[in-house]
Amino acid sequence: MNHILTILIFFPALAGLMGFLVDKKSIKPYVVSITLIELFISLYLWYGFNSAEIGMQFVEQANLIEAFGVQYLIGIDGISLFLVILSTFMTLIGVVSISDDTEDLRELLLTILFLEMTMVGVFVVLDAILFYLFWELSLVPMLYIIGAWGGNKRVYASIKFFLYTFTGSIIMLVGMLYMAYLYYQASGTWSFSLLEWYRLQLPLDYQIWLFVAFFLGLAIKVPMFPFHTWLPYAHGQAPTVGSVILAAVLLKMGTYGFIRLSLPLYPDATVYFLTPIAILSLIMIIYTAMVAYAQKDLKQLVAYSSISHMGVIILGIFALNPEGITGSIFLMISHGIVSGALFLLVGVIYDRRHTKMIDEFGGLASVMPRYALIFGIMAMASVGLPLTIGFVGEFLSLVGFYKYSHIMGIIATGTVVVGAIYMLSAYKRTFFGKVVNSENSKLSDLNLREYLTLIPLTILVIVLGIYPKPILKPVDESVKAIISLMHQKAVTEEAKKIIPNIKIGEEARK
Amino acid sequence: MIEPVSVSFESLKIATLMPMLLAISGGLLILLIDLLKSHLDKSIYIVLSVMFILMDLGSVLSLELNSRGFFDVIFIDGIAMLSQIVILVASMLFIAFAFASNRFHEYQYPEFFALFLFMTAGFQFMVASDNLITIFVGLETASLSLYTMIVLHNKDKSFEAAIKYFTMGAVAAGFYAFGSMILYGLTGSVELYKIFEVLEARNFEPMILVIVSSLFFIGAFGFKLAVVPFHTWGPDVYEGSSAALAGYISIVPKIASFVVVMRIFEQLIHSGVDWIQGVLYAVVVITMTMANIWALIQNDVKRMLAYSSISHTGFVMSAIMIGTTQSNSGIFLYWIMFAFANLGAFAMLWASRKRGIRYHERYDHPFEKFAGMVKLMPLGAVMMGLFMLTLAGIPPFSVFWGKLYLISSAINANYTGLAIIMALNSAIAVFYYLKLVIFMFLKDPVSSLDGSAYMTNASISLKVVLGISAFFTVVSIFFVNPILEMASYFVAMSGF
Amino acid sequence: MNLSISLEHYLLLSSILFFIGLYGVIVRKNLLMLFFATEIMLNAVNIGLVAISNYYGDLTGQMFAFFIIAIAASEVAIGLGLLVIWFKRHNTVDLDSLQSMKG
Amino acid sequence: MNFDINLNINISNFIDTSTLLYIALFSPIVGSLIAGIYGASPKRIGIGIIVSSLIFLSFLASAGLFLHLYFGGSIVNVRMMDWISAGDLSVPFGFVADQVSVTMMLVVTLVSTIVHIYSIGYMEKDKGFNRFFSYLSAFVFSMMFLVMSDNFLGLFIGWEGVGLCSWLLIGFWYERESATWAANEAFIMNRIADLGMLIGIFLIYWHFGTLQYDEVFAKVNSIPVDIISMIAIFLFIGAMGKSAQFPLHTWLADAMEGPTPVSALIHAATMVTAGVYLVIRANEIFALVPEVGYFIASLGAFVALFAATMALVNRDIKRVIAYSTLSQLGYMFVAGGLGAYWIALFHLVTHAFFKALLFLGAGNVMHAMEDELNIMKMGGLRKVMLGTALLMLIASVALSGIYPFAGFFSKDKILEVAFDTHNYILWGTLWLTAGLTAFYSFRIVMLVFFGSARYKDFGIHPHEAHGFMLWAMTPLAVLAIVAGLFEHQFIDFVTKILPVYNFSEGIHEIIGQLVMVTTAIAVTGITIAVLSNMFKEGLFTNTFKSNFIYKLLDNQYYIPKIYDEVFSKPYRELSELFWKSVDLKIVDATVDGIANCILSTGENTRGMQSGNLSIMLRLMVIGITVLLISAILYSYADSILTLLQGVLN
Repeated sequence: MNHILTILIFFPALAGLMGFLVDKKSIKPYVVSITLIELFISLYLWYGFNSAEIGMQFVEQANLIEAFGVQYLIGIDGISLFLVILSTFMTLIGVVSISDDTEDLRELLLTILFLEMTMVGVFVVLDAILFYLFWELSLVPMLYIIGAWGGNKRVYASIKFFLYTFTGSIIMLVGMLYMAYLYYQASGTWSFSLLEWYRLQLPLDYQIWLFVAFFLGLAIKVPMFPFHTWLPYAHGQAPTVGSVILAAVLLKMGTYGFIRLSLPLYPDATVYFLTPIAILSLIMIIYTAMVAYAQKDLKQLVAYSSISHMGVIILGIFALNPEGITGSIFLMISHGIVSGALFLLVGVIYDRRHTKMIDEFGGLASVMPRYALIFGIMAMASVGLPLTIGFVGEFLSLVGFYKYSHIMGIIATGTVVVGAIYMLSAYKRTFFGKVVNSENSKLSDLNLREYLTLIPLTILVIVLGIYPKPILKPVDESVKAIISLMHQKAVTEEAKKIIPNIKIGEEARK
Repeated sequence: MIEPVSVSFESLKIATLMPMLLAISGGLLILLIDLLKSHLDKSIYIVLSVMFILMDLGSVLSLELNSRGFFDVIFIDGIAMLSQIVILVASMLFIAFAFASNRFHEYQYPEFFALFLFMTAGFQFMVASDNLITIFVGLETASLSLYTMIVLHNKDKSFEAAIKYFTMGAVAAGFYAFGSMILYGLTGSVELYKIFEVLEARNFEPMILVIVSSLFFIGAFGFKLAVVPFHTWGPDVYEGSSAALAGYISIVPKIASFVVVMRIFEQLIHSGVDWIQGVLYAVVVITMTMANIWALIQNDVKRMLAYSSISHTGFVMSAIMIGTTQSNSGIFLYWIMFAFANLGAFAMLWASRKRGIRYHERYDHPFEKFAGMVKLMPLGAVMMGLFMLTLAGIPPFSVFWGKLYLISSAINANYTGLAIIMALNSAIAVFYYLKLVIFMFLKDPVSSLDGSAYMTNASISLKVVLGISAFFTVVSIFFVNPILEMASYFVAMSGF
Repeated sequence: MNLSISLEHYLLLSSILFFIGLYGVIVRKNLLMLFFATEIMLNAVNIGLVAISNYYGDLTGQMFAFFIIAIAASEVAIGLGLLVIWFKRHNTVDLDSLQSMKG
Repeated sequence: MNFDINLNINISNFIDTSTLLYIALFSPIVGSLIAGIYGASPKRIGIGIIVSSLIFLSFLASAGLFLHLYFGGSIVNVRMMDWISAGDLSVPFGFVADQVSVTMMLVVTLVSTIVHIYSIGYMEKDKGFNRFFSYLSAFVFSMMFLVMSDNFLGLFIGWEGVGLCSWLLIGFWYERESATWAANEAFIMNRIADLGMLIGIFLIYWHFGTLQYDEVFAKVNSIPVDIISMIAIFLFIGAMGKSAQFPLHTWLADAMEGPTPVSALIHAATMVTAGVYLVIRANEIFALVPEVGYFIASLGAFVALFAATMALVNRDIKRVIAYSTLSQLGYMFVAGGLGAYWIALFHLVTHAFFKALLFLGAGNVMHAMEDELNIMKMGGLRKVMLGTALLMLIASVALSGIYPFAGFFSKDKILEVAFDTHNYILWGTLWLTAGLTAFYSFRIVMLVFFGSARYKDFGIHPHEAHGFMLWAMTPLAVLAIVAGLFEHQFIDFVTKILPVYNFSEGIHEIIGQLVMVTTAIAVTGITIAVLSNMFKEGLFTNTFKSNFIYKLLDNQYYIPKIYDEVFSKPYRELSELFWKSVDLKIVDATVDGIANCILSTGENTRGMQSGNLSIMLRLMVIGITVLLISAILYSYADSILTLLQGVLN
């Protein structure tokens, strides 16, 4: 399997093209099976992955634009591996969650297949231009999904989503080109290969400007405060499957970008901007959590809550130590699963009542006990209760960041409080109390399709909460590699001081 | 008593003239046939023109590089070669549009095709010479035939468009003549290479005159390329002329003018007269930005495309301003990439041309016309959407690579500010291209008619053209490298 | 008293004429007059060219002038053609009559 | 007196101790899952029985471990599997059964077994019967996890787990607004404390590089003391949440919304004592920083008095007991703070017995009174429910600390310690509190069981609880009486790992007087309570009710109101503000503003394309002219400048 990654990227797209030949009625089974196969391929990837080995694996290389140094360079390490699996898995879940009576079912499903290609692509490419390529391409299907199957303000929401992210990332493109130019200056050859770029040691002032350029692109995607306002609209308007994929995977592209691009390329600038970014993330954590508490729309609430969690992820990344970064990556995965599940759950009552307003509900616990149970588990996972998946990542990120600053660490840990406040009050208002609204009194509990989507997620939430090791170990290895790279590359004293000097591979065993 | 000058035929190197001669004789032949037997079907003319253009192309390819000929007025250097190839290929694709299912009478006139061939010849003269006179003659030949072809569309708007275009063209011609007069006065020559020899020897003194002449050239070619504020004819002409012709106008005349501008300004930019560079910088930025902003507020797809192509022109002008080998080869890369996408877009408009149905009291192609197209005609909508995304510069579609390369060349020449402006402009541009996508995919149809209305005019050949452009835009990533290598080879050959 | 007409005078004349033409272009509302103005511009250039070529003593300038005359002629042909059609349809040659396209 | 057991059993001969440990830990969760499967289905009595027996099994296992250790067995420490490992951090699921934890296990499992059996009767009419048992044993599991873990993060798991279960159980009757509100209050307040706990854990990790108890305590002397004190403070903040110390105490009283067995198990015997357990467990850390210890002790003493005063006037039987719990926790913290860890643990154990008993008795009364809680509506109930009356009397006596009941031994020790360490203020406070305690516990007894049968006016027909419920309570009663007599065995047992508290020499002479004084005030309190209830309307005449202090106490020092005004409301309003004003009106508006500004630029300059030919031409000419001017300026810039200077000068 030398070309497994290529297959992994392009199989969904090809299947999507084929999909136009498949009859409308049988399209859903078709797409489900495709995504299932894709999931299995990615799991096979995991099986074939050697976590002891340092550096990229399953690498494939081919020249695309020789004259300009653009090449088809793909490969994975422990970090991208699990994000790939997350994408394939959540896509499957999302596809299953779509009900058969959706209008234009075929278009929706095939669009999702194309989206899957771009998502997998972003996580496996190691060439800056290709990264940008998939990154931008992923906007198009999402635009269609939000705009065509969304709510009343769907067009506004989709445009905002597209333009905002596009503007950010095109600045990032300029940054990439400048980086390539610097590399050309240094080495005399054109190359956009990240692995090549990693070897480039830049003076601080260059790093600062490039970091800012990349930051704009990534921060808008994450989204970081104050660039977050597109997200509530996008989530508020998107159909359930759209929200699931958006929250579970697309947002992770931004944080992944930080780990893959900003940190190893600009270690000194990273340290230079550490405090401002930390402050932004603290605002994200506390402020957005409070905004979430004020929401009347359950879906908006989940949307804001995921911004708040992304804040913790960013903090973990900028802790710049293995605990923090590994934790943040695990938190990406857990947040993907949990927020995905929460959006699915919101979708469940939306399908039944066609409203997401919290005040419309109340007392659902007695009407839909199983639904209430699963929602409760997910809520607790999102609050970060130990032995659920949510705790591990959150704890590691916070413990990692706490090393950097005592006060900010305490504020950041405030997430366990504010998170509990909005989640529990929302849960209380939705599920507890007497059934006041007569429409709610005869709601049916979960049906088979919803079980099929929610049960696997619930199991994961518990299992990975109790035994996260299989994921943590490979991730940790790769993270250590990145950090030691950063330490070697750093030019300023401060950076050398803050970024720990970690032994990896042979040295570590010695 | 002057002794007779004897010119040996070999020294003429008539071969260098052959391409244009072929085109012209083709035009004459068509007129002749019409004279002998009128009311023939258009198909014969179409086939004939295609044949002649093919021969033309063949003879161009057979020329050897950096050869002068015909009293040295013809100069075949790399960019001449390259641009002629682009011009001819584009023209051939354009002719295919003539095979429209509906009978549009402009295609019934044999003159149309004759003029078309003359125009092609004119553009070839423009690019294949560094003699101010020859350039002028070529330019006017092409323009005059173009005006006439617009008029042949024979609608009130097309007359208006033609008159506007013509009048401004006349003024521009005046500018060109005046500018070249000053150069001639300064150097006593009309051959660009001699002119610059003299000027460099004199190290561009008296500077004021050099500047004045170059600003008149800016005026003249600013009109041709439609850069702000000489752009005003653009939208009206696009609206007035048939979609097919509009598509042609947006591609071929511009590449020809780019070549000439490159010839004239290349040395001037590096002459150390930084006024020129400054002015060009301003012009480029204004053109890009304002055209984008005006495109945002258009209600008609064709007008929107007009403004968009103006903004694209500004984008490419920046490459001339930068004036490195990378940027100059970037021009060709960009324009080839842009040509296919734009051709496709206009082809879609052309295909959707239908008599009798008016969607809007004024416009032929208001956005509403395409509302909900995906429901009525999925494939067409997908194609149009594809072209729009391409023009917007979404990777991996063709125009993106052009943008990439030009922005990169700006950065490499330390124009980082310009690079950022370019980037932001392409972000603004996304909005109006998306507008059409949104109308097609996210809105519900307004008109009760079925999908066939969008393809009423689509003939086999048109569909072929569409297919070609769509295919090219999608897989362009594989063509970038060869095109780039070819372009930079030719450009380097001609020393730009 | 001896006044000799030097190159400068010719060039001055040609420039003045050119700008007169330019002025005409901006003020004239009548299409016909507009065409005349453009003709003036071109011919102004001709004067300059001829004078210069005489000054340098090579024929290129005059050749250029001839080409310009030819082009001017063909322009007139087309221009008048357009003007006639327009007049037939709207029986006016006023510039303000053609503003159906704007925005 | 002093029993001497000289038969020596070696448990490990019969069964592998780690197996015992696993049984003790996991049988409750098994029960919880079994009950959980039937969670939504109607009541099955079988569920109750199965679950209770599983808890009992866990009790037996704990007892086995206890015996193993008691007869000199080695400490059982198992490492089940890795949990979190990243960077240098590596936390396993590890469990330890040493003297301290095994004591806690014993108490927890014993009380919970009793409460489970009791609940079978108590919850018989509730439709959530199965769900209740599922939650209850889930709680037991978390509590066991908390006490058995061998590292701080494992403790935190249990810590959060009991928090979750208490949330579920307080809000068990989720249709009651008050219940769910109380549940959320409890959870969130605990979360605030957990924040401190987490910070403490972070500090420990970054300074010790590990979270295992033994490794941390081994290194504890090599760490600068200021760090240690920070750690101690943050850990204690965590403890304050769980043990509802001031100012995080309000949730405990509200938590009485839950079913009474829950109050007995969670909010009296086990969970609330977790904070004390933490202090005892981390005694190596706290011992190093006496200042912090003193602070803890003072806070404890304050809370003891503070809670007792509120208990004096309250009319809700359960709330009174809740406040008394609070006050007793204060006692424990005094002991812990003053470094008498084994005494703290001792009081924890005895208190668990009689307080659970008290609550269960209150449960019976509630049932009898059809969920009426107001003691003013009761009275004379001894006639109908003698058993309960007897049990509650025993519990109250124990609580008041009358010899030879359990309370006497533990509470007296704490007073002696306070006196011995010359913290006379603390001693005084506790001494006074002892009196108050005696008073309010007997006030309840009197108002409920004696005096005129006021309930008749409200048409209530009380009845005694099921027999088996009373029998289930008897072990507690027995323990409440005799537990104190095992003091010496207890000391020998726990001081194997806990530091021994050595009384100074001088204390032994006056110890007799001290006991006298304490007993005296207790008795006084009782007598006042008894006498005052001989009168018609009790001690608190209407005139008295109208005075300020009474109001103050009756409104719990207005603290809940203050919290609502100072924290809850502002938080809600601030959130609204952030959303409506900041997020929508500023952040988002800016983004749209940029886009709109671009668009409007287009609209405003649209006129340029007027379509009028002569304007087009003019634009062209203007363009050229501008270029010309700029050219001239550029070429003659210097000369122009000189000219201007000429003009200016």
